[in-house]
Amino acid sequence: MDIKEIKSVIEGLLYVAGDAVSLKELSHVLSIDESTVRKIVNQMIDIYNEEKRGIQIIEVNSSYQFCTRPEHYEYIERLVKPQTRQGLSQAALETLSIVAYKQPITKAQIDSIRGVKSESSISRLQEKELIFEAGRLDSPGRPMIYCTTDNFLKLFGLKNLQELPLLQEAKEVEES
Amino acid sequence: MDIKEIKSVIEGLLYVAGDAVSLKELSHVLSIDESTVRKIVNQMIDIYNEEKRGIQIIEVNSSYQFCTRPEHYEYIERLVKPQTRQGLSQAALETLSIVAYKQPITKAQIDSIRGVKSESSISRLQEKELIFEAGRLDSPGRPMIYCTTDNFLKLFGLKNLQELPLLQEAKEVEES
Amino acid sequence: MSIKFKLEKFEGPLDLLLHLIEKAEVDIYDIPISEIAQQYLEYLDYMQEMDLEVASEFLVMAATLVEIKSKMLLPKLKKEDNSNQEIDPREELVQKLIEYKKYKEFTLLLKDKFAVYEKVFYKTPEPIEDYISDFTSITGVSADLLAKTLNTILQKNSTSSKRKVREIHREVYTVDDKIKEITRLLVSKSVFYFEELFNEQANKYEIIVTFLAILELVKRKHLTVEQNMSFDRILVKRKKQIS
Repeated sequence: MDIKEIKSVIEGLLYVAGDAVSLKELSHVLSIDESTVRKIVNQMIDIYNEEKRGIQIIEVNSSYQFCTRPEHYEYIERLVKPQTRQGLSQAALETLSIVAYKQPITKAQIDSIRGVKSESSISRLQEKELIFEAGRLDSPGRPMIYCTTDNFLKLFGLKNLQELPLLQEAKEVEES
Repeated sequence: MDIKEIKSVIEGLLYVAGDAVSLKELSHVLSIDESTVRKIVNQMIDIYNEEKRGIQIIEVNSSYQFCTRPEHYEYIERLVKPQTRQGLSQAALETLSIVAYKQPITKAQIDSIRGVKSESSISRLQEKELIFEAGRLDSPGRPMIYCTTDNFLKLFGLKNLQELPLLQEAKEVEES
Repeated sequence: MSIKFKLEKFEGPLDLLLHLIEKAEVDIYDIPISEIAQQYLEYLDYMQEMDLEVASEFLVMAATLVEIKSKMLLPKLKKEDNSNQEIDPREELVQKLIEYKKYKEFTLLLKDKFAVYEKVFYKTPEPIEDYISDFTSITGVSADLLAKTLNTILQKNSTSSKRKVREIHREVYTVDDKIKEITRLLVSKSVFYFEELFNEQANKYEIIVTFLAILELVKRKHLTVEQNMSFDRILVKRKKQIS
């Protein structure tokens, strides 16, 4: 298979899957090593962006997925039934950002940072599959610990946790 | 919107829909007249084919839909776990061929042509959305009549019913 | 000094305190505690006036603020390690505020990202099982196979089927046949021109029968016809889903 053919197959695979397809799966299906597949997909991502194609490829934790472009929002919304896209409340967003930056973290630690009980925010975020119970801490009471999901990365346009935006001061520290 | 942008939006729309999108819907969403949209989509069909893209656009009864290329079948099959192959049974195939050519047709008529009861085949074909109940015949007992669906056309690669291959007897009649 | 509060929802006592500190434009490391405590209590009163339920965390913070305020009035305590450094009663609160402020800013950054990616759509994944089974069912199945299958059946059951086949023979046009034909067309097409119903070689008899069939279907309210002017093309439209 030449590279053009490989790209074509990958396009078909991503379309059928709809969901994210891991680099591992792609490599297995194509019988091509992961680093080559990664290179090819990265090329595809660039081409799709350069050509301003109607679909783009996003990467989430070494998985790839098609999605539409934000700038086509109004047209697509006209076609699909108005989605009940309930945004996140301020409380839920606060809780989420604490989990994102401090994971793994217990409920008590979240409560302490926010200064309020975060129980309802936590269950809301779990419902929305943005955080999950990643196990229990090996300490008195064996409290549950929480981490963010791949779905969180996807909805916030992050490839991985290293891509979390840094605060100005944190950036300055890194640069110095 | 320039034509490149329109193509890009159409690509996004077809991707999100997954299903067939009618020319009418596209025209409505884009606020562009149907004949222009048709021209643009036809251009897109050609480009996708020329570039041997991994997805192609097929037209079924003035609706458009993305699908993968048959030549990529083995890869796509490898991506999804091996499924129990459920093709069409001989009985179902027989029933389908009768409905395809003789529609609209009642169950009694199908039974009479096949010489056996076709009830289970009919419900299997309905399940698979290859035929549907198109109404009732205005005759004693008001029997249900069956016709093939757009899905049938799609699966058999036909644009419309006129594209069905001619039957032996029909050919003879035409030739005579 | 009193502050006019607008009805604003604070996510907790820390959120409210930050708001008050920012509003007063004072240094977070040197909070004028009695002033801020005063405003904080005013806000709680205001909440009660508005009949809002005051969460217990707000009350605990109020007590903490009052405690800090009173400690500030007492002689300063030295730190336990005898380093001569004085313990600032505000220190713990300040640390909490700074930590909280950091995550509040993170929240804003995430919110911006979310606003973009919220406008992105994903295809619902294909019901893969259906997809694959349908997919496999067309391998080895083609339109030609349909024709072959039907031919075989017709030959096999020649006695009964031949009669049936003659019944829908096309050489003689009947209104009933035409109605069936049009009904079949209507399933897949909602709008067409009258002349699409027969080919160019159609004889007068067929055209008349077709026209009668159209009239019958109009009567049955299955379709409507439109013509802009005499001798113009006749546009036939499906009236409703045939059911």
